[in-house]
Amino acid sequence: MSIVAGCDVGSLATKAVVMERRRVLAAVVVRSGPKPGASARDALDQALAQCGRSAGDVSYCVGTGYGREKIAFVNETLSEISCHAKGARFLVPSARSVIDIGGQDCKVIKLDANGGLVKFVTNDKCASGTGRFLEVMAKVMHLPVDRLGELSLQARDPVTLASMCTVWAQADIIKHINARRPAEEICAGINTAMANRVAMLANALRLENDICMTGGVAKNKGVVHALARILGQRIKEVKTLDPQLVGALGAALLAAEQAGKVNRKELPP
Amino acid sequence: MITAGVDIGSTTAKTVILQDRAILAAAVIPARLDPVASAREVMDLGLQKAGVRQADLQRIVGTGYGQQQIPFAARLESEITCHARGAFFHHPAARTLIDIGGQDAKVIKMDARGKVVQYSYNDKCASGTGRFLEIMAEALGVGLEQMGAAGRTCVERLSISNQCVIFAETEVVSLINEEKAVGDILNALFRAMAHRVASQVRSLTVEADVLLTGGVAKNIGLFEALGQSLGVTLQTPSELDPQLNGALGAALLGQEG
Amino acid sequence: MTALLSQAAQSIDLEPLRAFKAAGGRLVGYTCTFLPVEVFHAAGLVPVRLRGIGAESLNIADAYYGPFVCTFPKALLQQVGTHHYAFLDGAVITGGCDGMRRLNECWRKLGADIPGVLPPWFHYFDVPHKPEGVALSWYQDQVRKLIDAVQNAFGVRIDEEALGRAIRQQNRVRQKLWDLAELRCRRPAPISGSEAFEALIARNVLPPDRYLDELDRLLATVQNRAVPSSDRRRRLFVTGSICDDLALVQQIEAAGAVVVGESVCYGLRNTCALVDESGDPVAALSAHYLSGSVCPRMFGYYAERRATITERIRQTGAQGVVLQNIRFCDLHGSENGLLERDLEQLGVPTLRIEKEYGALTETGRLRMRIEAFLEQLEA
Amino acid sequence: MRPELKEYPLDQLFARTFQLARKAGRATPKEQALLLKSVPYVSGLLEPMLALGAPAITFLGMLADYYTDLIHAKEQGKKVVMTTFCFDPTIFYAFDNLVPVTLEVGTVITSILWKRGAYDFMDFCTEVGFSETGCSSQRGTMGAYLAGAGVNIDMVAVNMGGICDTNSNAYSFAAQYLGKPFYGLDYPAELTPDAVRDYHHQDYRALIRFLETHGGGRFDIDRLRSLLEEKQIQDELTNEIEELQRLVPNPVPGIYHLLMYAGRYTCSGSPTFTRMLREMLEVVRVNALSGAAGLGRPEKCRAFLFYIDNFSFNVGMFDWLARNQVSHMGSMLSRFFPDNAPYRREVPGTCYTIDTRGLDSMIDTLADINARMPMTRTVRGPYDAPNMWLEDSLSLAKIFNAECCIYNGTPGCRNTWSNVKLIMRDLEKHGYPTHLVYADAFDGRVESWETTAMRLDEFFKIRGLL
Repeated sequence: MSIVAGCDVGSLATKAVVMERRRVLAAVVVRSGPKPGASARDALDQALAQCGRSAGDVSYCVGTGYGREKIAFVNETLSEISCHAKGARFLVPSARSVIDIGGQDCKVIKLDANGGLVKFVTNDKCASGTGRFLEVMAKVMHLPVDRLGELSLQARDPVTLASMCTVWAQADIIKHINARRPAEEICAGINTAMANRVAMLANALRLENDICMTGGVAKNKGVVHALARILGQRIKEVKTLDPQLVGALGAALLAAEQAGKVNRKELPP
Repeated sequence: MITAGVDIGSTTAKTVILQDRAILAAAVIPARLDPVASAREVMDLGLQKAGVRQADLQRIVGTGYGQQQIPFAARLESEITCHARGAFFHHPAARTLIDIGGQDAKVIKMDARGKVVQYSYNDKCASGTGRFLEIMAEALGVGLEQMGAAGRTCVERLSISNQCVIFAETEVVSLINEEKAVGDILNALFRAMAHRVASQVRSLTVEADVLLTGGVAKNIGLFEALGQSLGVTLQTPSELDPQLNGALGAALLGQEG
Repeated sequence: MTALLSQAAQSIDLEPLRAFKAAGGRLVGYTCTFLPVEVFHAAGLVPVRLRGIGAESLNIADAYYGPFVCTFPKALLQQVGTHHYAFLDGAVITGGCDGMRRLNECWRKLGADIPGVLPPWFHYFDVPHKPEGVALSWYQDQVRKLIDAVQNAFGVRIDEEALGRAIRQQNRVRQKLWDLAELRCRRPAPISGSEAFEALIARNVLPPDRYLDELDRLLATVQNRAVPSSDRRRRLFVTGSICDDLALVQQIEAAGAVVVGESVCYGLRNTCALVDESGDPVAALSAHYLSGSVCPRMFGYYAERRATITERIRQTGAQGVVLQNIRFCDLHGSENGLLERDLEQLGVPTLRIEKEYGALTETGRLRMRIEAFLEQLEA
Repeated sequence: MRPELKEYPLDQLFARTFQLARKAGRATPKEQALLLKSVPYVSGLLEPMLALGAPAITFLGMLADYYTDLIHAKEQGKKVVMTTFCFDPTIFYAFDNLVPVTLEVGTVITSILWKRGAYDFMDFCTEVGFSETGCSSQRGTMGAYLAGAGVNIDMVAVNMGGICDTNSNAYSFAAQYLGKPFYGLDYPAELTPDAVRDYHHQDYRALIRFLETHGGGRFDIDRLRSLLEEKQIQDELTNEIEELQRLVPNPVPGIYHLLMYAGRYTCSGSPTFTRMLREMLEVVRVNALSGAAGLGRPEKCRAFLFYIDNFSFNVGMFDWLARNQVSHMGSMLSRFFPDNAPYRREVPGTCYTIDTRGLDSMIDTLADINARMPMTRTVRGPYDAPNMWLEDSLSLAKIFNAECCIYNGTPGCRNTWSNVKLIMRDLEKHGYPTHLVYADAFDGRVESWETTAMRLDEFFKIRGLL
């Protein structure tokens, strides 16, 4: 039985999704190594092993992400924007807007009723609306980054970060640490600062409901809640799949579409 | 007289203990989340190395980002004053001092008696600070200690231009994705950082001797790139770990009352 | 494609300029679209529009300019400070925007610190921020002052006849550039955007005679070029802040698009109309150069600029518009915001890009945006 | 911007706040406490203002009237003109149907009074397409007017090109975004040549025609004369205060600068503004007679701010200077160059004269005043040219016996950030220790006040000033 695959080589993590008839067979996240081609190979091999298939079974593969040009085995490459839009619509069919926050990029995508790409914006100005911002802040807090979200939900009086700049905000955090503010309040301040920045991008597009959030940062409940509050709109969470995998999922879905076209062409009339 | 200088920075905590004008002991530890704990820990380590008790210290002078958090400091002095004092002690001919710390880069101009004439901090954007190198080392998976030697020369001349640390990191990731050699990427990073610092020094006009201190002074790749960008031969303390300069200055100020 | 046009677009150091200089000719650098270059042509000088291309760092410029300033004047100052413009016999600074007008002070101070980087003649050309009323007569006075200053500095005479000749020659250039623009409107376009952009940039830096020859050659080649019957490439239009960055157009085209027109400094901007060849040449030049439809530095004339740009987009049949600006260029940054709103209302998709100047741009991030925009246009 | 913010009209909140503050100024302490409770948005800064006594209370009342007029403009059939701080508003008051609103003043008030500062409005500007790196002093309230959370403006009239692109650009954006007519007075790079003077005069007349055309109102010559006569009195009072400022110690409280220039930007020619100046002069005279410093403590040092003096969030800069016993010797914002100013001798031939003999002379006067507004005069040409930034700073620092200079501004200011490093070098050469603040005077997110204050501490200590 032929299967399709999507592979998303990001700056920090490489993701692979293997699908069969619009059903996810396997999904894998590995840390991006120094060679994006090798990371992609590794991710896909692991995913194939997970579902007991071999590379020969893959009829079509789409690559995306920063390192997409270096993936040797893909049939086609597409931008992260298209892949995230596709993946998000699959998981949340009512989605008209996608906010994807990856390691070094923040993308806000607007879709039409059929899921067609209408417009998108990305962070050109400032890196503070990206996953890296959270990572750097978590490091200053001596916390693993995935703790920022849950901790911040317990905050009563979040701190305000004076600076938006990823680097200068660290000095702010240290100031709050020195002032002995509880960790959860600082975490909440970090998440709110991040959400404010993302909201500015999102508002520029005048987002329509439903909003779906993807990318690693979508796992941070603190950011998601803050963002919903600032936007005054509900954010639909991706529940059935790790939100980090949405780009790879979209790539696999686009691969399936392409495979379908190719197959139809090959069939005799 | 025995005095101590304690410098609580954003990434490390340092102490120097002096007896009169001789260094009894020095210590460096990574900064803890709680600066009070950092201060206590580095002080204890210093005392242990020097073989003296805190009660033997006649004066403790604090400096650095976390100076307010040193509970036992009798006096606080700005980093600028401490660095200038430290530099004058081990390199009296220095007229320009560049100190690159974790969060900022300082340029200090001094007269023949070691008095601060003028000083400046780096322009907004941290691409000329120690934190920049730390983030890049992490992105490249190279240890901070090894990166200097690894990027000392380049085979292919790459360029990294973004002044935002995070965007610069994206450039590094792009270069990694293009499968460029780590040494060449490092070399490009050093040049980029050296250019930032050099323009800061130029704003105050350069006067020899130019001394470089701070943890990054130990990074040979950067050290050479900065010297080249400025067109001068840089000096760095030979007897002293260059990141101890601030703590040394603080201890000396303690000696002077 | 002609090798010279291509070279001129990508380098500061050019053979025709060297040859001109070696033969005793004199070169004057300038910085802005609002300067009537015919004045220099009439004086037998070659005006060279200054560029910052090739600046790899700003380690000199950053010591003069503060942070929060656009990297274009900085890159330019860096090239000056590294002796790339040592061949200039003079320079004219124009108050195009705050960042550019401060090049006046920054360059002079740099000249005091680094010997040999300040040309012997250094002139400030004051351009009003509106095209009408008292501003127009002020501008005419400035042109007359410029003529006097050039005459005094270089010991030349600029009379009406010489000005008339220069105007006629530049009108020929304008006419040919419009011919080129028309070729690009064809579907499919017989010339790539990169190739056309080279010709546009080269206009700003080559001696006019040489340039006309090259342009003729290019036009002849393109007119006779065989084109495929169909072209799936998306047609894009580029506008926004100063751009002499060929790499940007190349990158857009590498992603599978064709750039069919642009409204940027160094591009077609000020060639919208021909200069009146009858009557007082100073008045004619002033009426032409002091225009509200060229640059957002002319505050309050957005409607005129929008009209010009939308008309050109319509002519070129562009399917999408790239609105680019250099970081800290608020004039174009804001104008791009208005254009984004207004063009999308007209059904023209736009992509806004903010970047550093030229080589200082990080291209990986840019590529993803351009590719995604093309995918958006496909959908 | 948070959706709920669009529901509260900003200028109505200002009007209500200042009306209450005026009442609080006249109330007993108990009543005052009660009243302050009913202005929940203010961050407790009204209290220190009230503590300043009569002039500050008059100031609050003046702003109450200013914003009350603004919110009632439409129902009274008047037109609202959006304008900038460096534009003298007298001409609007000379019309029978124009009400001005000055964005920068609103931004300062918003960032001082509101708990969240002016961030939401700033960010809203970015959301609708205005450049994020544009000057925060306009963005701070422009967002409210763009979002419809402020009075509907009818036209825009500003001092523009030649002085500050980012400022002109903001107003031109607002006019375009809202679809309103725009007029900008243009300024050549020089100040004193006859041709330039002529340019100012002609351009100003075209402005009046613009206001007539788009406002449809009548320009009243008698009203203009009385406004200018009042202005003359205001200039004299200001000059007396500034003359006294030369004393050591300086008897003028630093915060007075803020009240004086904010008054001038909004209420030039109004009798209330005159009253405030009289009340100030009284306090200053008492201080001078008793040899007391306006600081309220002994004076240790005198600083001249060669750009802006306010600081977002709070009145941190004024506060810091006072606490550290440093006299505030003025900023670029507080100098207007009338021909009887104490510093006129240092800047000969560059001041304006109020001439009320006829209509033409009055219009010329207005044009001359406008051409000398803060920034309009000082940063229009090369900083080292005659009568420009360096000369002005040196002459003011000298006449007021300043011992050091401080640059405090906003990253949006391309004009000053493009040559501040150069002017610093020159000021140092002239013997003035000079400090560069990297903060944004209107946006606390650029550098925290704590960091700014720490750097100030360091500067005054290391350079041996304190």
